[in-house]
Amino acid sequence: MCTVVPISLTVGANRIVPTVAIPHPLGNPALPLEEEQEIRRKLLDKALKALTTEVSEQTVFE
Amino acid sequence: MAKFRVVHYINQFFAQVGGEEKADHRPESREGFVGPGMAFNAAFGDKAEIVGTVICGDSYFNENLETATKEVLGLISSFKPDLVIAGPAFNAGRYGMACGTVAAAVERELDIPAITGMYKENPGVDSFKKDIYIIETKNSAAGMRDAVKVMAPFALKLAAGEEIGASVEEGYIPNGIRVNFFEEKRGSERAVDMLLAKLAGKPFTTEFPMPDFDRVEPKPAIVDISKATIALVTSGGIVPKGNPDRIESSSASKYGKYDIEGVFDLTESTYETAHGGYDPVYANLDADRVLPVDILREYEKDGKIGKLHRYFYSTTGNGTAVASAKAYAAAIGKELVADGVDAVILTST
Amino acid sequence: MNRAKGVVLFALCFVFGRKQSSGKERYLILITNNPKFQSDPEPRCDTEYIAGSYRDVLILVRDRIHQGHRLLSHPLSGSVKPNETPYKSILISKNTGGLDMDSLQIIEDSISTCDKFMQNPIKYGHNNQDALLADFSEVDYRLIVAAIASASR
Amino acid sequence: MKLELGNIFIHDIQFDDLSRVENGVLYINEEELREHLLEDENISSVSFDIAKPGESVRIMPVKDVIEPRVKVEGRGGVFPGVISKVDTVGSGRTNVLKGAAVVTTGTIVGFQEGIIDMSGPGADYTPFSKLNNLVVICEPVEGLKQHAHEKAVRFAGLKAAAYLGRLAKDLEADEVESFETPSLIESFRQYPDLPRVAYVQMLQTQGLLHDTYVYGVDMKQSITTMLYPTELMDGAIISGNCVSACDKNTTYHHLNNPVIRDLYARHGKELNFVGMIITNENVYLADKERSSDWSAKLAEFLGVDGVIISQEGFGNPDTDLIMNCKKIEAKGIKTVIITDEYAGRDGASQSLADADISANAVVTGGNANMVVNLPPMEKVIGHVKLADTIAGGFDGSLQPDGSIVVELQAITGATNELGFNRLSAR
Repeated sequence: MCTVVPISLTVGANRIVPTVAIPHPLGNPALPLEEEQEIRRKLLDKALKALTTEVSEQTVFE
Repeated sequence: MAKFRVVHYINQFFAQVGGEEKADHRPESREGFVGPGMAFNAAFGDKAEIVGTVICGDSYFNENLETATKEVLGLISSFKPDLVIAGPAFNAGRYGMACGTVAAAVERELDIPAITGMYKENPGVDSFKKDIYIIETKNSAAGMRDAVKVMAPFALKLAAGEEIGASVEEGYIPNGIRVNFFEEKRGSERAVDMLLAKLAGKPFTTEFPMPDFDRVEPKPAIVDISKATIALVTSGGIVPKGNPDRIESSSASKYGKYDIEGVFDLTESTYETAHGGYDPVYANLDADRVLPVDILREYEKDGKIGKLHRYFYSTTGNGTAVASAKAYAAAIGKELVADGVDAVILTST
Repeated sequence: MNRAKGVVLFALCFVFGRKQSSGKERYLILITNNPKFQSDPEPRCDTEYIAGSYRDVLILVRDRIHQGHRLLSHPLSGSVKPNETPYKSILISKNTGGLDMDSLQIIEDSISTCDKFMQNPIKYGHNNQDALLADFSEVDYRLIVAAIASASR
Repeated sequence: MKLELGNIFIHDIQFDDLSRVENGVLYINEEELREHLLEDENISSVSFDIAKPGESVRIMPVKDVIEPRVKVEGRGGVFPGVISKVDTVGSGRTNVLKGAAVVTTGTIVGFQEGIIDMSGPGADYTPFSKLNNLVVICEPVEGLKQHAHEKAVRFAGLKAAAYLGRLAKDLEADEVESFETPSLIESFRQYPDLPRVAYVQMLQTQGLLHDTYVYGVDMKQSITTMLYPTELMDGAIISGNCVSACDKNTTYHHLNNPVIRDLYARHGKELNFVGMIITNENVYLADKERSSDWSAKLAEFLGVDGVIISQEGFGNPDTDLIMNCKKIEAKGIKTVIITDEYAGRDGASQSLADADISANAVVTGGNANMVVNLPPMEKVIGHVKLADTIAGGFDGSLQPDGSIVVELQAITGATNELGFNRLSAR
């Protein structure tokens, strides 16, 4: 899970989930905690989906 | 000037002990040269002499890495050498690893110059090219004569403490250290030559290789995520407050492993980031923004995932050498597999 | 990604094509530690002066890029090396958007380059200091003024 | 466009009552030249010195090096738009005082840089140690601002070179070389089967002390454009660049651009050298994007199979270089780039400030951070005290015995990115 997808592609990660921002990839300090956690849940759901999806090459789970 | 005392390290095959069936041959030493040592000795002329040869089977060495290295080093140092030559190993992978390990250990622990020779695709090259000089050889023992021609004078130069030139002049495999030298042609003419080769689809060698990264085969999908043990790993530098392992803010020389048994939320008073590559304010206030322990605990409780692994691993990704990152990944991966972890979520900043 | 970049560029040209009547570029922020900008009577854009090092300027710019600002001038402006001059001025966009990869790449590479040079002896702060510092300040100032001129075209 | 260069070989320079060239010796009337240069009201005094190959002489800080040339036949005059009026140059005949050069020196800013050693280990790294140099030392009028000072010294050098060049106007050349670039369509008719190649030259254009002029135009104000290669041989491009001595292009480099020479040498045999593109290296990032877009577009328009791209300077031009390379490769045109490296004193650091996998054919002029020890010289022309403050020098660079410990980057032309030298690194 990373913000800078091109770097993850360059270094060879196979399942990539794009995140929010470099200093807070899984959160957003501008939002109240509940909304931030909702963002985190959505991103982690994507990560779990990525882990349960067969891939044959580098894949970005938008 | 007295002749340099040289010890030669070779495997069971080149010592004519035997082939694969003798690969478990234990370390032994003999006086003087054995097998290919004869050619080296001749090439040294009156400048150096092989005083002893240390022989070890490739399987024995690689399967008993630590003890074999120790044994071989002991045998080598008993000859009180000024210089050690290992191999050349050509394209033999295990022999290459052994030669690289021996030469690197001799330099590191005995403080004696040591070199080896390998074919450029030998796996030993990537492992050791930064530690020792590896002379590039052909891919089979048929290249022995050519290898000796380059290795012997280079080894003498190293033993004499002379300045070592650029890889292309000396014949060693590029080790990432840039060394200036004068080419035969000026740069513009080299550029024209290179362009003509590139246009004709002929091989050419760039004078400065761009950084290059590995590719790995994707692993199969997790069949049932609700039964899976998931571990968190981050290059975002999340550490317990106070950074107990003193992980560096950039160019990290280590990674940390932290127990999160009973931890349900990373708070301002318990966790922080050691990372110097981004504004730490947000991660220091709530490290879940980088390492989502809070939500994964929730998922664990709800049965959405099997289990959150008891430990998380952390390092700082900025400025950290690719070689270091690779080494950390290998070590972490090994532990995770041993601990029965099914999947990893790696968060990076 | 390339297409997106093209769009951004197009937008940029469009934005900068409309110069403000006050002569001040509303769309730029100058981040600088160059004292010459402190006394600049007519700054051509919003200026954030920091009393820090060359590297501090790069780090502040990096943090802004992480927040979605875009880099508008190259951080390694000039051939004067990071261990030679203490001054640095950099232009970024005032508005923020998604993380700009090109900006990110350039600022990160610039920080590494700065760190690389800082391993060598520092070359200012000795020997004829005042005149030297004034010259370094002048060169940095001129280069960024040239960049602001480019932005105003 | 066809240009002949008539080379008149110079093996010595002497001061004399009458400025002239005789039997390979360049005689200079100091007073006459001084008066000529003092016509500029921004210059308060001018002095000259001579430095010959093999002498125990160090020149520093060097601003520019210029080869004396004169137009003998054809349109325009040397350094068009600057010394001569604006007219398209690059055709007819130009005479060259081969083996001689004007070297300007002066402390425009405190960190002025550039060393030329005429003998010893430093001489191996600079091509100008092999020339008979007339060193022009200009002092500005009091209070002259840096940019005006730079301009005054730049013009003084060009005027001195033009003055010396004029001495060769009626001389018979010792050797004549010929260079020709026909129209695109004609070159295609001539060599339909040869790979078509262009040259993309990047010019340093960042601002004060970092500028390059094309026909007198400040190149940072221009978009990427095209020239006939022979135009450079008449001084269409001149240097206003005082920083990064090792990898800036002096006017001498532009006049004798080695990429142009070596492409002409293979023209009609192994390749078809169709022409050249010049582009800039601005500080403003949108300028970089635009200029590299145009390089790629013009290369595509020329229908070439391959290009050589040369860089100038340190740091942010790495970004222009990689942009040019990437965008041109993306058009299906093969590239070779020429650069230099800052790999740290130990050679272990990342060499370039930018990198891309498409830059798979790189020629390097060497690691500019390499430390060299320049032994003391019997004579120093210029300001030796500057050793501590020039780029590549450091506090304590200047040793008590007069030797200087510096990085290669302090030596004029040492890691030139036109590929002028044999120096490289691996």
